Amino acid sequence: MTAVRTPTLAAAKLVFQRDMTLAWRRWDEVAQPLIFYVVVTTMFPLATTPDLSALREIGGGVVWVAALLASLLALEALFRADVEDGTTEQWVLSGQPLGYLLLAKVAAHWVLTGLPLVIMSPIVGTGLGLPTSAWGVLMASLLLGTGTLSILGGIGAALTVGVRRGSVLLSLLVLPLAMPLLIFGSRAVSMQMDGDSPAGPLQLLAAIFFMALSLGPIAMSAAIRISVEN
Amino acid sequence: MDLKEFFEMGGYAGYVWTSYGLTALILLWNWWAARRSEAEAQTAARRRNELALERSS
Amino acid sequence: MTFDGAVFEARAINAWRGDRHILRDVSFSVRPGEFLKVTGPNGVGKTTLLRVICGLLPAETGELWWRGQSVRGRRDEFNFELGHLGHLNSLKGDLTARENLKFLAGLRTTLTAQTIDATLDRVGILSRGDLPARSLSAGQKRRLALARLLLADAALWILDEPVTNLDTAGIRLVEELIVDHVQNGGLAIAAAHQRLLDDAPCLRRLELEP
Amino acid sequence: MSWTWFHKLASPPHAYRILGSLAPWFGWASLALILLATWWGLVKAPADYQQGDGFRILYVHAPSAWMSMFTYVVMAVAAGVGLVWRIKLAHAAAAACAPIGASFTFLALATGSIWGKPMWGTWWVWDARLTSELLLLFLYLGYMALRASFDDPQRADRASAVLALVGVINVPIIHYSVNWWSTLHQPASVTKFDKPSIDLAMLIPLFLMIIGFQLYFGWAVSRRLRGEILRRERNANWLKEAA
Repeated sequence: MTAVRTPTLAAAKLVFQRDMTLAWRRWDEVAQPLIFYVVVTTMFPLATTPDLSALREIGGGVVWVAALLASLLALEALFRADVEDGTTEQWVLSGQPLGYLLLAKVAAHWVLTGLPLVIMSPIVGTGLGLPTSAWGVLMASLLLGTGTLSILGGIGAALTVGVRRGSVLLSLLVLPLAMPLLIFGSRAVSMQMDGDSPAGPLQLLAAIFFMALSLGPIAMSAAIRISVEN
Repeated sequence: MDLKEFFEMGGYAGYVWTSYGLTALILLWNWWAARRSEAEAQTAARRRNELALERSS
Repeated sequence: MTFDGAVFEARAINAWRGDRHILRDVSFSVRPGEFLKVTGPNGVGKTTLLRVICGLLPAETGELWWRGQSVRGRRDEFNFELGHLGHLNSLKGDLTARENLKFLAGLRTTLTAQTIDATLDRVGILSRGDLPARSLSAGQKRRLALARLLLADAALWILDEPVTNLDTAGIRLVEELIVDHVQNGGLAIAAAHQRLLDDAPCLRRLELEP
Repeated sequence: MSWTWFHKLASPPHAYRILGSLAPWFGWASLALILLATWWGLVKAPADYQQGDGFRILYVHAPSAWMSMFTYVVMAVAAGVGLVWRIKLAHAAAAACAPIGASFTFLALATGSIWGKPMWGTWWVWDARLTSELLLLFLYLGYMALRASFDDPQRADRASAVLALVGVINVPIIHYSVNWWSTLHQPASVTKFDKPSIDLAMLIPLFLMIIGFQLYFGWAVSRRLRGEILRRERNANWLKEAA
């Protein structure tokens, strides 16, 4: 038997495929963050006012906060099962650059949880009085924002995978780091609604996303290596 | 400048003295906490040394 | 794959677990065709040693050498030649046996359906190939993990208690696999407290003492 | 190039001893400077023409705000050095920085809020600097919480180092985003005063205080670092003398 070493890209694709296959068999778990997202946004009209023109003022911010919390909630268990059953150990030992494998996993996770949030957001936004003209910006900003958050959360999840009470800790670690996303994202939406060009904050979101994309895998692989030690 | 005027801080006494008092408090807390942390580490190290001695004998 | 000059060496490894100095200046070398059995009572550091070799646990001091070069800085290259079977089987219960191999062993080497089937056959669970790993017995899961090890096509095997959960036939299988591997010029290091290849000519022992 | 001096310096017993003899110098110097700056700031410096004596809070607020950022950067650099070159002493330094930095951040927040009351008429204003400080406090708290959640100090060191590095890359982004955000939203309550126009007589005590705080930081880090070194040292014989 002569073995051909798997190219890194193919290996990353396998990780992605595997998570998709697993999610397909556990679709109920995948749906939970989305339901959470809708439920949280429902709370705001109930807590404040049903007046759509008043809700409009905070609509973009509410959608953004709810999306951040929902994807963070989903990130908590990102690496847990794989670390517990020893899969991550084998990834570390695969001879492949660990960062890319982890990025593939995060990408799969984003497709399963982040993307549905983005797609759902116009519907949720409508309930909060966001006009159709703001849909595009809302979705674009969430697309970039949830992507970045998945990477940031991936780092946090990798750090907290082996510790007690990891879920609260994860929020404490990741939410402060995610504040710029929230600021730029929700401002982009309200600027669009005010008739200003949202290009500035969107570009900043994109810049942050690409920075996270390039540096995130390094941090994630360092964190996972620490987590598999015991 | 007389002392009373000084303590009144031009009507801002409450704010100014609270700030400085708080600063003193934080600096003192740091002082105390740093000493305590060092002392704790020393005690722990001594205990570990004793244990190691017991084990080797 | 050529195993010429594939000597593995550990030089003066020192490792700690919490406050305990577990490995004290452990040195040894393994050559192609040799099977090193690490023995010693529980808690003596067998697993620690194997994890240090895999780089899953940092050593305080000491160095690992592979093919005449220090492993430091060339981890990924070394890892590619290293096959690891730990306490955990690294299986996903929701995936079938075939999928488990495809998604995990496939990360290292490009697999075809035939190689997967041949390997499943070799470890005696071909008929279970399309069952979810969840529904396999403990021994069958261990066999599936062995299949993953075989597919890795590594020069150096690191086996931590490889015969756990295996019946007599399973133990014989592990012995055969190890002998095959070292006879083809491979190297194997295993921690075991059961009998394992105790009379084989390729066997060398490393006794860890508390 | 010879690195022996460095390794010698970074070796735990050496560092432990050197820090022990450095600490009192830092301590007394900082005490003297802080007292001098306090006197200068409270008595000698003239009152601000708009804010009167209220501006004197600046002398504790600004240095603590400065120290909160400075300490975070020092912590992240130490963590990075520890992670890359596997130097325990650097990890120990990062561990020593965190509580000190957090306390300075808290102080900056508290004094800023107290200062805000006469300035803006409310205890809290979402202005850029206070908001940044608040987020920095969250970063410190997260760092310390992560560190505390590991039993093994080595793992705690490296995990928190990763976080500190991610954090320090984020700090400028947070800072920038918060500034940008606050220019878009005018604070609800209008500032009662302009920024204090600082003249030199007002500046001197500020510099004295900053240097005093830096020295104080040096003292506190030395003290804590000694403890952290002892915690990380496992068997060495020198512990007998040290303890």
